[in-house]
Amino acid sequence: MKNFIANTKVRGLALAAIAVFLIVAPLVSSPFMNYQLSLVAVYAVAILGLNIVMGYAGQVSLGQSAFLGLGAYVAAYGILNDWPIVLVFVLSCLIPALVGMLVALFAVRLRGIALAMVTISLPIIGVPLAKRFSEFTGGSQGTTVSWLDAPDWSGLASDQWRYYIVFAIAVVLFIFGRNLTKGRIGRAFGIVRTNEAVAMSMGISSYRYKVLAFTVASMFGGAAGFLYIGIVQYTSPETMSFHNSINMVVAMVIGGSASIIGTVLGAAYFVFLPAISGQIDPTQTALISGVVLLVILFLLPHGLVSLPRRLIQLIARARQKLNRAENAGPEDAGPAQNETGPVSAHTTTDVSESHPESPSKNT
Amino acid sequence: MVWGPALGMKQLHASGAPKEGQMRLSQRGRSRTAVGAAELTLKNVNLTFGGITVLEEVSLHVEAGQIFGLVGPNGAGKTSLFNCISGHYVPSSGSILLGDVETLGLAGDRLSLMGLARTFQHPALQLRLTVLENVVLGAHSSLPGGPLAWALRLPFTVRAERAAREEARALLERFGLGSVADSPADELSPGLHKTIELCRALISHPRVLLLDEPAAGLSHAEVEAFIASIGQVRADFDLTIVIVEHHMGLISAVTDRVLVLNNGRTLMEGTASEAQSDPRVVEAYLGREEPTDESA
Amino acid sequence: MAYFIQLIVEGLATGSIYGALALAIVLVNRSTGMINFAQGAMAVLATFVAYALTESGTPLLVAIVVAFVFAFLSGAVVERVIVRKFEGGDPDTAVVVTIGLLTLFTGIAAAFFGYEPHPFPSLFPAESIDILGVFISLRSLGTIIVLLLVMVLLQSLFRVTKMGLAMRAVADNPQSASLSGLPVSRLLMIGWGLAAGLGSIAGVLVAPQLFISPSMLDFALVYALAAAILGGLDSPFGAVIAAWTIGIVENLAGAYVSFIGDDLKIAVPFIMVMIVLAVRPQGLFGRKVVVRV
Amino acid sequence: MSLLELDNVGASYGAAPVLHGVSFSVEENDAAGILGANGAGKSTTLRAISGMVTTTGSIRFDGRDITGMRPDKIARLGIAHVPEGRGTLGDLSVRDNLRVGAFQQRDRKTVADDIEYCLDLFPNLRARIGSNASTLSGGEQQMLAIARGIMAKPRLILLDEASLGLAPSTAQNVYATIGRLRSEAGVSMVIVEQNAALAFRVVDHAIVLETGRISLQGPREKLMGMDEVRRAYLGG
Repeated sequence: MKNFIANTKVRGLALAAIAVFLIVAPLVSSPFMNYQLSLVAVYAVAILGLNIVMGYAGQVSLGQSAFLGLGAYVAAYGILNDWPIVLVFVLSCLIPALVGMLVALFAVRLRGIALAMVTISLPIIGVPLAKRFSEFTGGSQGTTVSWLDAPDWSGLASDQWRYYIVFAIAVVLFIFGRNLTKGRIGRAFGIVRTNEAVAMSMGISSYRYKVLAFTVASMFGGAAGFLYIGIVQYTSPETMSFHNSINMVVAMVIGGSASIIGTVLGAAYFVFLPAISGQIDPTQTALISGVVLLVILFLLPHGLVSLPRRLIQLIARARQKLNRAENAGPEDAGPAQNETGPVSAHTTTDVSESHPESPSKNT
Repeated sequence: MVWGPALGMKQLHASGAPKEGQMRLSQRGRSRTAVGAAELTLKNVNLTFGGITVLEEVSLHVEAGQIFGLVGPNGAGKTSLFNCISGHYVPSSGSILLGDVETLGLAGDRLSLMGLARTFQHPALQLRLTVLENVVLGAHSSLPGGPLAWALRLPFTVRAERAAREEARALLERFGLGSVADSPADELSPGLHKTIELCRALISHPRVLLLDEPAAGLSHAEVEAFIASIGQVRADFDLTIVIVEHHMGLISAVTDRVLVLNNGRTLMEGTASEAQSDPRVVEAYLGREEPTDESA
Repeated sequence: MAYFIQLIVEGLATGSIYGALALAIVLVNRSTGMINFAQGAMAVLATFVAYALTESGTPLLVAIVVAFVFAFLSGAVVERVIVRKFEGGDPDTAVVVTIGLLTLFTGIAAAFFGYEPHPFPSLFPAESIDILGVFISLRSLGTIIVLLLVMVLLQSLFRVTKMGLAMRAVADNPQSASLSGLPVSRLLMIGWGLAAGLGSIAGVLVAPQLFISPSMLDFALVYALAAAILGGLDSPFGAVIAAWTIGIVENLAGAYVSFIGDDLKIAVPFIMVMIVLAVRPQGLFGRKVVVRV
Repeated sequence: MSLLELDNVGASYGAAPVLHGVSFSVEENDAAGILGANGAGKSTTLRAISGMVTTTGSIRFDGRDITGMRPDKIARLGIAHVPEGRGTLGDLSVRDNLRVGAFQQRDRKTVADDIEYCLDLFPNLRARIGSNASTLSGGEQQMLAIARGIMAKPRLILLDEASLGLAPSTAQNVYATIGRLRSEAGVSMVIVEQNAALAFRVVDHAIVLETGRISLQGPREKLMGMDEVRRAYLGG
């Protein structure tokens, strides 16, 4: 109990510190940095969606970039046609959600690999489709919108203004996402991932919850697309590309699947890795990314977010080993070898209390 | 031990039924037509898998509040029948009545709302979650609100969640697991996993509880503990119980009636002692006393 | 009519390339129960080895043999060093691991050869032959024959030989297989090696048409996956039939359905998979698995 | 020299130790039982012998130190482990399961004869010879797992909970066959069994494990006569 209180306190402090940092950061850093940080928020939303369907509900999705791209196209089209901005936002969430749901209604009947295959096709088909419908999408050239400039009263530069808008929306979406992964719905996702037979006996329809997870994921993808137009002000078929999808999955796993903080770490990785490796040699980004992912999978299977826990675990294990090495000698050479021996009273009682780990264990 | 190791009879009575004033989730959440033990009736159930007949014209009737055993040699179809009742298999024809509601043809995930709960032969817990979280999962059907309500954390979902957690904690206390409620499930022994699963089933306030081989993998002492407490569990939670089990000692100790299956067909229905003295059952199920060498 | 038959034969030829890759996917799935999303990227790297050799004057056939050996070894090493740790674990993690490999192998190829495409010599002469008024390119014919050979070899490996039996046993349950004395670790390495070798065959067959670049086989991978799934994942025969079907249908749809054209051809296998799986989730040739509770 | 010798063997899963200083030996053509409650370390002892857990101490088979050897190498030395539960290869036919068991045999004729022998031992399998193992009932799968072990012509069979999940009559049949196998083929055995009454039909001597340590060991008659054993394992 004490631990728990201490934990919430630490958490609260950490959250406050992060909030202060996020509010102050754009005021003191360069426009480029603000752009990059805003992109982290954009991709965090997209990866959160991916995490809901893949990390929490356990359904492989390799098509998230298609929904991001679709959301971006809807947003760009709406803005260019001067639709009310709230309507544009709602549509850039709902249209991808609808498409996602339609695909899911088919696809979630498939398991594992077939599902991966169907979802991987989405960006691969999305790109030529986007090129085809050039009156909406601007074809291969893409569409550019310029909007979301800072109003005069704010006294902010446009990069700062966009940063705040995007972050505010992202934070709200994150709160919704987090709520959804806890409680009734989150538990249902969890059991659908681990055991569908049990889910059924709990009154949970695996089919419906998988469709739900996909729909929510696509919706988050679409919302991220809207935010993307807010920051980048341009989109093209490339946004949808298969590699973008793959890289989002990679980033999600590196950050930590089924984890909210992991999602943010993953997004930061997604945005900053090309920026950093691009300064050395852009052709090496893929190589570095592959190596990082494999190293993470080997050393930290639950992603960067598990690094502190893993370190504590390793230290504890090392300590235990030390202790055992000190005590081992006498214990192991011990009494074990009674030849046809008389059974001591101790042995018989042990038979009836067979479980070494009795529930009276204190925590 | 399965049903709470340190639990003497005295404690059982003391912490028995849900306390006065403690909210029963099902009454707050989605409404259900009736609560309390229900009858279970199967009429002429047939089940085929890819052309192979697994069950043929099986009928049975379980009175409300009975403990009913499904027994038979391996491959006789007990588990298949059990899975038909729980909705995991869909019979090709027949009728399965829970109370007076036909459940055949309903989607499997609707049966929980109808008052049916089950355990699994190999406890299927989420090992990285806490014991409490595992139990609360069982309250899914009785919790109100859809994805939107929960995403927005509407106040009624917060209240319902809190009530469900309290009830889960009380259940774990009832079975002597209160002190480990917040430990990850994988820190507990396999025997205790069966108890956690039972709590997960009970929190949905079932009218009929299905137990799939509750004694499999337990030591003798644990089986004894199970036998000693099952009757009390039935009374406290107002249940009809159906058990599939190989352990003949357990079946004869706890059941009111049994159905003996052989090759997918009903061999006999009656009390356990009738079954054990029935020559057909002895031949099919127990085998000859001294098995002789088959080549001889 | 002649045009129609020509389309079919060309469809068969492209289908054969998807088929070779699909066979590799089936082989990996059989031996380790995994789906290797890096199958295409690994094949590309091996093809690059052949490319580098031909550039330095090595005869094409020798270069291809060396590429095959390189692919076999790299597949075996990848299995031993990286994949081994994730076998038998969470299948979703396994998917992510192979995605990591996909990124890694694409990265290696890009780091050495860059992203721009290079021309690659063909094993078959560029001429066509006239069979009853239908012009069929030797390249298409050669591709089809190579695939047929590979398929027959693979099917007999699994069905007839003891090693095939052992590989199936290991794919089914490695721990249990090891208790019967099967050298599990060696068999898994061989499985991955063979699959990578098959992939390299697909690579050298397709490179002359597409020009070689690190992402040359990305789309082919999707087709191959579609074929493997349609074929039922455990049936090499089924995978090849499905790959051919995809190749032919795609070619005909691209030519006769004006809306689809050349750019949306790729949607065809996707839609086929959707339709087939909606009706038969286990694929065209796969067996239905009864899940026991 | 004993066929199998365990000397001060310990084993652990991750951080949790499961076996402590277990020592016993099995002679040629000998059947030893391991009894004990759930979680006492019975299966782990077998897994230690067949190389499936990392162990401390020393395990010798036929005079050769096999501690830390890979499971498939140990199997090739002549130890067949029939694991608890599903030890069969579900996607393979019954015949292919048996062929996998005979992986070391080079002569096709011998393998065919051995398959015939197994089908005589377990007549139920004959009708299912072409079916996938996963379609077999629990009892048939158990028989197939044992038959696959026999196909390797082992000198030592490790049997883990051969009666688990079987109806009594099926379990009795399985044990009758095990007894027959021993008298006909002269195979040594280590048998882990929760149902001590069944185990005592076959074994010559047994050890009793409690929380990873040997609490008792001795010949069958002596153990059967002990009150503690009767109460705990023979049900009365």
